[in-house]
Amino acid sequence: MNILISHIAVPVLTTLALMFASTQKQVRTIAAGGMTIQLIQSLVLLYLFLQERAGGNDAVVLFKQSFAWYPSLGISFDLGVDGIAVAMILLTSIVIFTGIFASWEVDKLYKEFFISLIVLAAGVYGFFVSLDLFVLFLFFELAVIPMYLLIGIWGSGPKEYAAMKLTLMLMGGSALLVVGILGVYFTSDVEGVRTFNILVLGQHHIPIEMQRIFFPMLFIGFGVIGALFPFHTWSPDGHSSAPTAVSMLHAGVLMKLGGYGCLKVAMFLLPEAAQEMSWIFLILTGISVIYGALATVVQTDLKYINAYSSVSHCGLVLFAILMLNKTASTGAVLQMISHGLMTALFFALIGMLYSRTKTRIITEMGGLMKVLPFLSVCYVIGGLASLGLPGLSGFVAEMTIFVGAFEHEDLFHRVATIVAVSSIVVTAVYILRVVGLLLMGPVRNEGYYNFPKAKWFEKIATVSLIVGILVIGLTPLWLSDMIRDSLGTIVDKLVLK
Amino acid sequence: MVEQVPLNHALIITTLMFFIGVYGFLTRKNLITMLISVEIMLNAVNLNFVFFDHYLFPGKLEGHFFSLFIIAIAAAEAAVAIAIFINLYRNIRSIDVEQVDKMKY
Amino acid sequence: MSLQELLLLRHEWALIASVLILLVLELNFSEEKKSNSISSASILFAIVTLLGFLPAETGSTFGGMYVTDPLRILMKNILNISVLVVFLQSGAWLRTKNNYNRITEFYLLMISSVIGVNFMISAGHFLMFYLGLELLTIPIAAAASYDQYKSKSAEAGIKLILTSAFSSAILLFGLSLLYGSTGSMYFSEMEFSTNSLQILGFVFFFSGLGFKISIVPFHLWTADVYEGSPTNVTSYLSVVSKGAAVFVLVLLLVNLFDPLRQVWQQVIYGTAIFTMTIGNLFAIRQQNLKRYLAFSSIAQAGFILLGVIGGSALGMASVIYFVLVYVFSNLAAFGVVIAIEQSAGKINMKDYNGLYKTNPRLSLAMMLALFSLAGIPPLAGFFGKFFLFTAVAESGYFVLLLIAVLNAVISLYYYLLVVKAMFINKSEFPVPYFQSDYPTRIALSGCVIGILIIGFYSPVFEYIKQLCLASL
Amino acid sequence: MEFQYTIWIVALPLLAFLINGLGSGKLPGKISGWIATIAIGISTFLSYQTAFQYFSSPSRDKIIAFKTTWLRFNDTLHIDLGVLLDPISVMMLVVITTISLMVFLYSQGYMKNEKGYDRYFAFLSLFSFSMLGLVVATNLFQMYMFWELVGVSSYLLIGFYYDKSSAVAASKKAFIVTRFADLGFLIGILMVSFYTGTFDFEILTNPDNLSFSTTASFLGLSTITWALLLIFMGGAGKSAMFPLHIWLPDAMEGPTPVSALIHAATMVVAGVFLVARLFPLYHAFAPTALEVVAFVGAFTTLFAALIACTQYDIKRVLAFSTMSQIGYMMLALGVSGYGGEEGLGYTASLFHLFTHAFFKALLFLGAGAIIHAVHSNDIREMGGLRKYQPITHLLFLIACLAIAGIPPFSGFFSKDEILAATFATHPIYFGIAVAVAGLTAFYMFRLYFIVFWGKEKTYDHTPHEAPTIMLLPMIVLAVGSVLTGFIPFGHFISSDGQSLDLHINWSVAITSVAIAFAGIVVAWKFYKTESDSSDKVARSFGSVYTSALNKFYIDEIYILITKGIVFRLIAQPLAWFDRNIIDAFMNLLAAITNWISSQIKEFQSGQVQKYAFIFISGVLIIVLSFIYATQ
Repeated sequence: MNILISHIAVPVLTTLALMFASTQKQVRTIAAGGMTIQLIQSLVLLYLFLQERAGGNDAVVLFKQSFAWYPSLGISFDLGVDGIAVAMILLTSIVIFTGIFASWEVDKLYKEFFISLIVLAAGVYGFFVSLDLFVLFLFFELAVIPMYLLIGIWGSGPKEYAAMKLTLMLMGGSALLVVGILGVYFTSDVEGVRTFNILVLGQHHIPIEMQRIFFPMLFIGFGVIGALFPFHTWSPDGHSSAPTAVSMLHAGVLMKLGGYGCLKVAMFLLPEAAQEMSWIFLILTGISVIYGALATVVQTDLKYINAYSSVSHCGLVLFAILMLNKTASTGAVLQMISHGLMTALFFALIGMLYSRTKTRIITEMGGLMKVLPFLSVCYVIGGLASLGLPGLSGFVAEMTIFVGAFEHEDLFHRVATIVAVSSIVVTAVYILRVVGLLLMGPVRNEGYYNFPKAKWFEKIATVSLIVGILVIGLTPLWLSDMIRDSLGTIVDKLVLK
Repeated sequence: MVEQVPLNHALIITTLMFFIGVYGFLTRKNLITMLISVEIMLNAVNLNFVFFDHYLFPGKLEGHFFSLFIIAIAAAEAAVAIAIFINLYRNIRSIDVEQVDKMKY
Repeated sequence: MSLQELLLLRHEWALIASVLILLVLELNFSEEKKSNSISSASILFAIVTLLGFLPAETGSTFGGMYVTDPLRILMKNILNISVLVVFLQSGAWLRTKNNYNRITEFYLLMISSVIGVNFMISAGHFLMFYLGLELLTIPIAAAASYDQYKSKSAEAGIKLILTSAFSSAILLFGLSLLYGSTGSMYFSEMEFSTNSLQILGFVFFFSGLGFKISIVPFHLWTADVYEGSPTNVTSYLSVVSKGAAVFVLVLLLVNLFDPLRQVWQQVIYGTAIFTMTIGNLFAIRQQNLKRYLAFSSIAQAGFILLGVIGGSALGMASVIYFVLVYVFSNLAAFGVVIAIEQSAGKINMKDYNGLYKTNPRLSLAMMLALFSLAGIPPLAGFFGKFFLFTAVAESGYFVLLLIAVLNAVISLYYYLLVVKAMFINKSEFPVPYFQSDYPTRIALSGCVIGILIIGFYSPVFEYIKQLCLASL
Repeated sequence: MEFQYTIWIVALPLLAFLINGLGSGKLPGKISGWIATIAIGISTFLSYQTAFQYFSSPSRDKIIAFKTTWLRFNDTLHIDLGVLLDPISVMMLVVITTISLMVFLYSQGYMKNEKGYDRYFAFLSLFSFSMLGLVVATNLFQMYMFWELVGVSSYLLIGFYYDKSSAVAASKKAFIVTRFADLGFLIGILMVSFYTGTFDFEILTNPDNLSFSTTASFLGLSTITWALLLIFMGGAGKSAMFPLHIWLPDAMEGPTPVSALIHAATMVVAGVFLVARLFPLYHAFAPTALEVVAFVGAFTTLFAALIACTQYDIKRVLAFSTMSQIGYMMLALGVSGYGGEEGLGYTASLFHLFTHAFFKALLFLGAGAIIHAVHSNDIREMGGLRKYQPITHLLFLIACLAIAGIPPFSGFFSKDEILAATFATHPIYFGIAVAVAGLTAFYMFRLYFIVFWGKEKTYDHTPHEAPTIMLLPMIVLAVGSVLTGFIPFGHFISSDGQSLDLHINWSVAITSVAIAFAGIVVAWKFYKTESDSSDKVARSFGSVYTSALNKFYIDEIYILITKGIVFRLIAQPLAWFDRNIIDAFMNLLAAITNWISSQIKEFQSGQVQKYAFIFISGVLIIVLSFIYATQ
């Protein structure tokens, strides 16, 4: 069986298995088992992919598989992955794997919880492996909808409001996507029966005035879930209300669907418009970067802090994509991955701390380093990664973006880059603020001393994420090369006239 | 031998009738009278069909038949309607249309 | 007139036969056995439905007054299935004391209305069409006021009968004008040459039909009638009569009124926007689930118009496909509402709070139905909506498309409200656990299965599309 | 390539870091200290070996001992990790390893009873690793990477006592200020790489194969000038040049050995090293930038020296003197030319860096020994310590003499070269330098007299001499402070790689020494015995004195900018804006929808006749619209 199909099959089967599970123990075991298999096969996929590439197979996408579905509409279930997709799939597997362990102690409706969680993951996998716009969109919405239940049922705080807001805003985005996709479908000069296949569409041309209409729709449509300013406001509320694993998965993976879609759909299918309009969105994303960072500085709720910093980091992703060159785009993908790991780590840790301190307000905590050394050290590592310490993933991604963005001939773009670069200082400020208030300083109250130490599943979750961060941070070459090679087909269409 | 009335006049009549019926339907408060207004509208239509047959398509009978069917069905409709009116009267002791507004918004 | 020609009317014959058989049976049931007619009716209708699927030859009879072809047969079958589901769901309600003595009447009314539906769909002449329309309407008006002792039911009946009489009068006026301008009522013979008289006639005719589909501004009866009528009748109204009207609309517009394309495209463009928007805006604030579903069905009608507007094969196919999907989704939703109304007598949204705790299966069915109505993958509704959007995009109305998708988002909001009530909200007095009778459960599970698989099983759509291509 | 082994100089401390870091808390006893010390010890040996090997060969070319591509940006730009050997990097290797080794040894005594002993040595090894990696960097970006690592390890070590809020604040301050400077560094790198298409030092430091448009681009300076200025900004941040110096005094919250290693001898001179590394570039393309360097250096050296005279915290005095001395180095670099005698400043600056490392480290270790004895940083609580700590006293005196520039101690030689370098070309700078020489002597001996002579204070327990493990390294450093001056530095390091003999410029030397003696005498008069004469003088200076005592209020200005403007006037309004404008807008949409839906509910009035009316009017409207359209 094609490994890509099995990437969708395993989650589905796991879900089915979960339906027949009864006790919490069984549910956990099945979920963990399934996702472990998933992680392993993602690693296998990576290995196979690198093998193929090493073997000189330089097809645009590998492991292609195609099943006709709605032939009269040119809808077919096309699968295939390039380096970017492989990287994102691996990221997803790691995050969902750790997410399962991070939500090990969910006891309310645990069965439904894991089912929805894994359905969500299935949607994400489908999104990354599909080459057909219709299928891609199908999986996109499939990934978004479970969020509502996950936040609404298992969330905290103003969960119903947050869940509704998040769902509606994301669906508003996907509404634009429908228009954009159909627009591309009907205006592309494909002879005979039309097709939704991205690669085929990519070889055909769309009249520029049509591109001008549909590019913003596609870009904003994906941008909403990529937390593009000013459509990012679902993110703080959503993340702060969501249960740990969901925040992890959502900030870690779902927000990346935005960048991925912008790159591989919007930019790839509508290159001329992308060139024309990049400057508008460049300004918007530039704003997100700085604005998100500055807004983070004054937050006091850990999850809000992380949510706003995510706005800043994901803004950087879109920012880099809009630079329309290989290096920056490589950086963008790297940033997606690195931010995915970091933010997942953060949310996991926040959940673990919250389960002990019962508060997320940093000013009400302090000196956790003394009482929870393990978790605190993990937090510090995450923080250092997020402020771009060499040797951790953040540095690699950001530097690639900055260097790439600065390659741009146009002065405006370079100035914008300098503005974006300055965010690293602000990042340092808010990270150190949190570390200082939360972990360091005197122990806040005596009760802290009888906190339970980190449990085994917590350790699995955090350590596996940190390993990911370190691997990328220490040996980035293979990854960045893999991504670079895959970007060729996209970026070559974007070469500036 | 009286000279024939031109079609336009006939049509004006029917149209007037039709909208008189509409007016009645919109204004009369008694359900029965409303029903009667509908009948007026239908009769306007009948006249239309007949006139068209007579003036434009002499020898064609479609119009005539159509009007016959309309009359028949109108009767059936009236029957059911009356039945329902009675049912309503049982319940609210009134057949004033303005009281038939328990369900709104 | 040979026997073959008569056999063309197979659906209608079967229905008429079932009516007669039912009458005969009813005579033989003793007082305490009245409820047998429930099962017998259901079985009879199941047979009718199956008969519909047997291969049949096509053609026209009554000198072209009656036409039948694979597409029309498909439409009839779709509607038969939905009627069967309605019947299966109505057992519990009919067994209640008030209705016990009049069980058979219900079925008679329903089936005769279905006969009307069939004739209307197969009409080749406006007289046949009109007969079918009235035959469809009048019995339903009676059925709407079936609950003798409920003033609301009577009110619903009155509103339905009066407004439908009014609308059919207007429709007829339009027809008379069309007759005057074309000189025939045979679809095959009518020739159009967009003169103002014909436009006038068309608009009147369209409004009469739009009344059935409950297109804004001809929709106002919908909510009240849906709320007042017995819920089973409501589901029939929302699915069968609406579906039939939609089918006829598509057939007539694409074939008969093709010369007036310019006209009706503009009309539909405007009304579609209003229908979707108004329906959603009203649905947002409904507490009574029947009203809520009424407005949602109005909004859905608006979406259906999107498919009509293109007037292409794809458009027709998407419309028919969507109706098929809509049948399952809506009947599932109504099925749950009926079940709960029968067991707990509650139809308000807040009564559904915490339903998942007590009745998980029902809640899941409801959630799937609503998500399908909202067009969430991987449920059938998603495919239905997407194809409608494809159709409208095909004809290049991207602005209309944009408005439509935004409306889809609004609709998602109120569909989620019910999901929220069932899954998230807490309630100290949730609907207690209950088990509805077998037919209901069969019907519900059937609908749910339909919702789940239709989308993935693409041949359905492909088949419909071929038929549409053939019919052009 | 016979220099392969140099990779181990860098790798060993990393190894130690990993062992101690992962094993933190699990390692038995004090073993972690020894692991770290042995690792650095081997590194030290290796770097001496390297130095001997490198300098014994006549050529002063750059040697790539090791190089691997770490990350590829595009076809031309890529980050390599490698070891680059050239005079200055080898010299730095020697300095860093030596001082590190001494400090590691010292720390074993100093930190004996501290919690987190493992952590301490882990961080310390991390620092040594980063610092070594920094100096052997083969390209700008590798340098930047290790630059950041150095910053972090400094952050971790300053915040070593993380449950002390002052330490936390100080570490935060240090990191953020340097981070801000690094921003400039990074942008500078981006600009340079954009125009040269490379990060490689081999190419960058060879001006012949580069060419820039030196036409003014922005504010009348050429792009390359801006780039180099920004890079210098990074250097200034690390080296605590005015106005980016504010973190250094607070950094003294860290354990004293850390201050000795990081904030006196090695990390803080990274800025000097950076400028020296890119010196050819500066000299060839951006003379203006060099002038800035010189000016900043001159200003800082005077500024810091003035403040140093007024401080009472022993470590802060030393911190400010460090700033002042680094100012010297920058000044020398700034005024230096390229090649031959012109390049005297270059050599002098690095020479001073070299010697300064020894005596300043010694001073700090000495201070550490004192603090260890009296458990206070405030010199007003010290006095007459010479009879309790005779050895420390002696060593401290040597260090003071060295820094004051009294022959034959090392400070004399290096400082003399710097003065000579300024003397010829920049009289004003020369004046400042000489004045500072006097001030230096004054405040050092002020410290010395107050602490070791002065009146005895009441100590809660009698101060004791430091243990051998602490004295040993100090003695070694003292020897260094005495002898390093005699090294023929010019033969090894010069701007153009040609050997250059330094000869003492007597006229300069005599003035400086005289001034120094003057300073010492004044200090002796004021502070040898407790007297209020000093206060009188201080008062006579009035506002100048108080403002110097308050470090010229620079910190307050910073607080105003960060807290007052950035935080309160930008960040908070932004957050508010996000919640109450943007977010509110999204909610507003929902609200509007609901409002409309409540407004139009009257259409559904329940009145059949109204329905019919709307029905018929709808029909008529459509009809009319068509009639209107056809007209």
